[in-house]
Amino acid sequence: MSSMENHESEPRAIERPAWSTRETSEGAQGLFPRRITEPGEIGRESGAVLRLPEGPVLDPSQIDIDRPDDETMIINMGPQHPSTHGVLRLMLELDGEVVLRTKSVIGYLHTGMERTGEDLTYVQGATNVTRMDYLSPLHNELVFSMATEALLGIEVPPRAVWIRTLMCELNRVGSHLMWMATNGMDLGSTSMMIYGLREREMIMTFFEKTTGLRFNTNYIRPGGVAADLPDGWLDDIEVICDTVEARSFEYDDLLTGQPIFRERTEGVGSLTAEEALALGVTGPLLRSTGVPWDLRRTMPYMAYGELDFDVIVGTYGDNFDRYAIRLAEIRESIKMIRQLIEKMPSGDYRLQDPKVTPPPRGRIDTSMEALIHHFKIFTEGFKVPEGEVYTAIESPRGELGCYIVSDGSSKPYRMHIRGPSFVNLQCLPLLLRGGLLSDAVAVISSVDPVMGEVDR
Amino acid sequence: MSDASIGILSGVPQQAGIGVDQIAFPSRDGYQGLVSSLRDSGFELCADLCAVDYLTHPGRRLPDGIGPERFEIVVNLLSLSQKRRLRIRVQVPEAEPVVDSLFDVYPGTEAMEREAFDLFGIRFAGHPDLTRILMPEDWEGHPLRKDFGDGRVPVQFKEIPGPR
Amino acid sequence: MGLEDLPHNFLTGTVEELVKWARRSSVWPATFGLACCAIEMMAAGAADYDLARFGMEVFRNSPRQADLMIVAGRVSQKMAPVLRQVYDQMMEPKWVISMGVCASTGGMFNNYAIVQGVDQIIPVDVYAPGCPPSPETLMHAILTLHEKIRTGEITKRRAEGRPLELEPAPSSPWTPDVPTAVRLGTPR
Amino acid sequence: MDQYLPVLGLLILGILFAAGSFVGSALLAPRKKPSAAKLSPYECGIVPELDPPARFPVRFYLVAMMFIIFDIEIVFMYPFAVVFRQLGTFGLVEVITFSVVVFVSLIFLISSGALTWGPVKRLTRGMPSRTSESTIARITADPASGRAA
Repeated sequence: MSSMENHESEPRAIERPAWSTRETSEGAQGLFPRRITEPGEIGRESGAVLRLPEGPVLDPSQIDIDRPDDETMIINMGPQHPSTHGVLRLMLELDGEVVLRTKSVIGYLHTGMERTGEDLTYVQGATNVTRMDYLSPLHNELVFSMATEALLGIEVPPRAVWIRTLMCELNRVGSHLMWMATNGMDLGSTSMMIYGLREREMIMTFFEKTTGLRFNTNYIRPGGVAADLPDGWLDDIEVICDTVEARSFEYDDLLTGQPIFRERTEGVGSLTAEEALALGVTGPLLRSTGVPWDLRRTMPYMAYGELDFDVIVGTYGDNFDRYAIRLAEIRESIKMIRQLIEKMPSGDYRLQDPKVTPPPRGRIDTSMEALIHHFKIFTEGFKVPEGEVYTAIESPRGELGCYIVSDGSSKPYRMHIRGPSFVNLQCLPLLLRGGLLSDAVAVISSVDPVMGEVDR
Repeated sequence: MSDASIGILSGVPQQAGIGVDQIAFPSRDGYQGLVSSLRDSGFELCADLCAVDYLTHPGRRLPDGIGPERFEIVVNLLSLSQKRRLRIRVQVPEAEPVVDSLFDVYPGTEAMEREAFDLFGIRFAGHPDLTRILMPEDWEGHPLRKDFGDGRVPVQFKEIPGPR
Repeated sequence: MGLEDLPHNFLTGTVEELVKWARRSSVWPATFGLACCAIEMMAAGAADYDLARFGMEVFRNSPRQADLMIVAGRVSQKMAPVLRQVYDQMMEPKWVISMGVCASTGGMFNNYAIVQGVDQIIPVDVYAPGCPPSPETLMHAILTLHEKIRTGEITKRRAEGRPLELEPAPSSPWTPDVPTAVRLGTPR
Repeated sequence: MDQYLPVLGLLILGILFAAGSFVGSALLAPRKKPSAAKLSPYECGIVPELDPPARFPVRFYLVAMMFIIFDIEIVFMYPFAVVFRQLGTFGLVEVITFSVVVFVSLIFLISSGALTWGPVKRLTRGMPSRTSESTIARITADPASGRAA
């Protein structure tokens, strides 16, 4: 571990950026109100980001900031912390309780998934990708399968398209319920945690019934869906929709009725539209600033073209807006699920092309050709023509993109996943600046980062 | 395709990608200029920036006039007003893997460029804080390069797949 | 003389049983939620699969007040020193459940970034299989640990080695002491 | 003499309790010497290279001072509460003047901004009260064009 002494001895490959001595418009990190700072400075955000080596926790006096009163202290809101939603570490520069600058240190859950993705065939790829964003795993599988199908140039049968949309919307409701739970817990209402997880259990049992696992299911595969919907799925989903919709109004009264909740969310962590666009923020964070950008509406994929739903847009871009957006999106998703149930087409749930879809187990014993297909697909995998493609869908956290380069073999040559949380985390220093430490807790939970997707 | 971006892209070799994608191949020094002019012409959001190592797959489809190099920086721009995507692929030679940083054009690419530096070793000139982001500070080597051994612990019942 | 030097005899027999029973029925877990298994651990702690029935009502976040560390998720190379530090800072007696295959053996990620099994860093008492282990599996692991506490020694008479200094490539991984016979099956 | 018997009893009890806890922990605590990691401060898992900052901003000490004010006030209230019937109005006036004097220092502390910890950036002042429905706008897909704005 790089202790303090050998930090200086090993030649610093990169010279220290001279941000500390450069005169920013905010003077020597003085606390001027935000409206004096010109947009350029905000865009650059060197004012709010603490650019330090993340190794040791430094003493402020050692990083030669010319602050008149060296009362600021740099503390760690480290990887093992109850309210950092996983293993995110924040190096916070505090003046008493007020957060001045932040550096979000990530990588504590780096699993090398993009490297593992290069060693797995396209058939196995979804199992690796589904473990990235573990709150909405079906979205990862969907974006990987859509990218593979785009490379193969194949069309998925209509029933598979509608089943995929149905499962993804259910997954979105589950992910937003988990967010409501942890956001409530962070702001002190443990009962919200229990309610949120109780509703989510109903969706988990439906996933277990359909796919066999509660999540990380590998249910959406290139070429369609792993299995058809179980019988009796119709009234399961109706029960879920009615219960969750009725209870979402209960959560609304539980939370917005509380002065503590309103005090800690209204006006806290506010973001403006041009800052969000400059930082590449997408999803509920971008919509909370008033930009009506939802990939399901503007670039419809799967069955979203035929569904009637509203895009929810906020006004102030603060925590309360993001809470209201996610709550309303739960209701929108339920509205969509109800439409999906009525118009669910019949037919086969998987592409009948033997090169891509393995034959059903029963037929292997009888026909030799089925056995050969089965053997080839599961050992070596199907070959994907050479080329590269970038597909993007709207996951509960923002634009989830998958960039695959294929060299004609049966394993992706390069598989990169654009994680929405990875980019959304960059607006943390901007949102935390000038707020209290307890506001930092509320803002981290309202940005809703999932560390599996951030660190990949 | 708004006429502004057609004019900008006219000088740059292009290629049609799969589906509706459109790909541009600027040279390394014209890269930052092109991206900033594209941003002014309507591409408000830079969705993604990643690097690709083409060590063991040199023969890839490139428009004529573009020499294939080992590394490639892939930038995905997104235009909210025109609902359009554009992909920019820049060739980066192995001898001198340095590219201009997009931080001044899109501050959102800071973390993505740090990840490209961390996993591939491609340096970005003008980046405010080019340090490792995912790997530990004192890690040697860049893991996603094709010649970096994949650190696989030999499993008893499986032959050891050598580095590809 | 500490508790562990208590001689095994007629007089102190029931005291040991009492101490072990007390410890077994109020084991407070320190959340070490890393990845997908953390979500299953939360689901196990919530209303449907309530962990409070086993005396684990509250998830202590600081290691100073926790007895049990549930390593829930894959441990990356950058996280290993943090894991070791938090384990060292936990109060004696302490136990470890390695939840999920990624924590137990590195799981499907056999690559440069993941520590292939958390028992290379800290001694583990119970391994919970599954990816992610469903809340029932986690509860079975917890009950197995309760059995181990109830039937095991009063304090783990551990090999008196100094805490493992984590060099980059641990030449001889810390060989955990062989756990005393753990009776599986339906705990009483 | 018998007046001071309860004081003596209290003293003995105090000493017994203090000594008892030390002996108990010496008896039952594990004898293993705590490792360096256990003695170091808990930094959310990060191995701290430097000891934590010694200098803390003044605000923290002001809060400590406020506690001391109330603490002393309570300490003097206890004996008064025991005998306040015998003291009659004289005792009452005495205690009121005492607490007013102590209260003045509290007023000074609050006026000098000891409790204003609020963040620099607060938008709530002058923000209209809103509900979770009023703060969001819904953009429906206008059926005419089939594609919303």
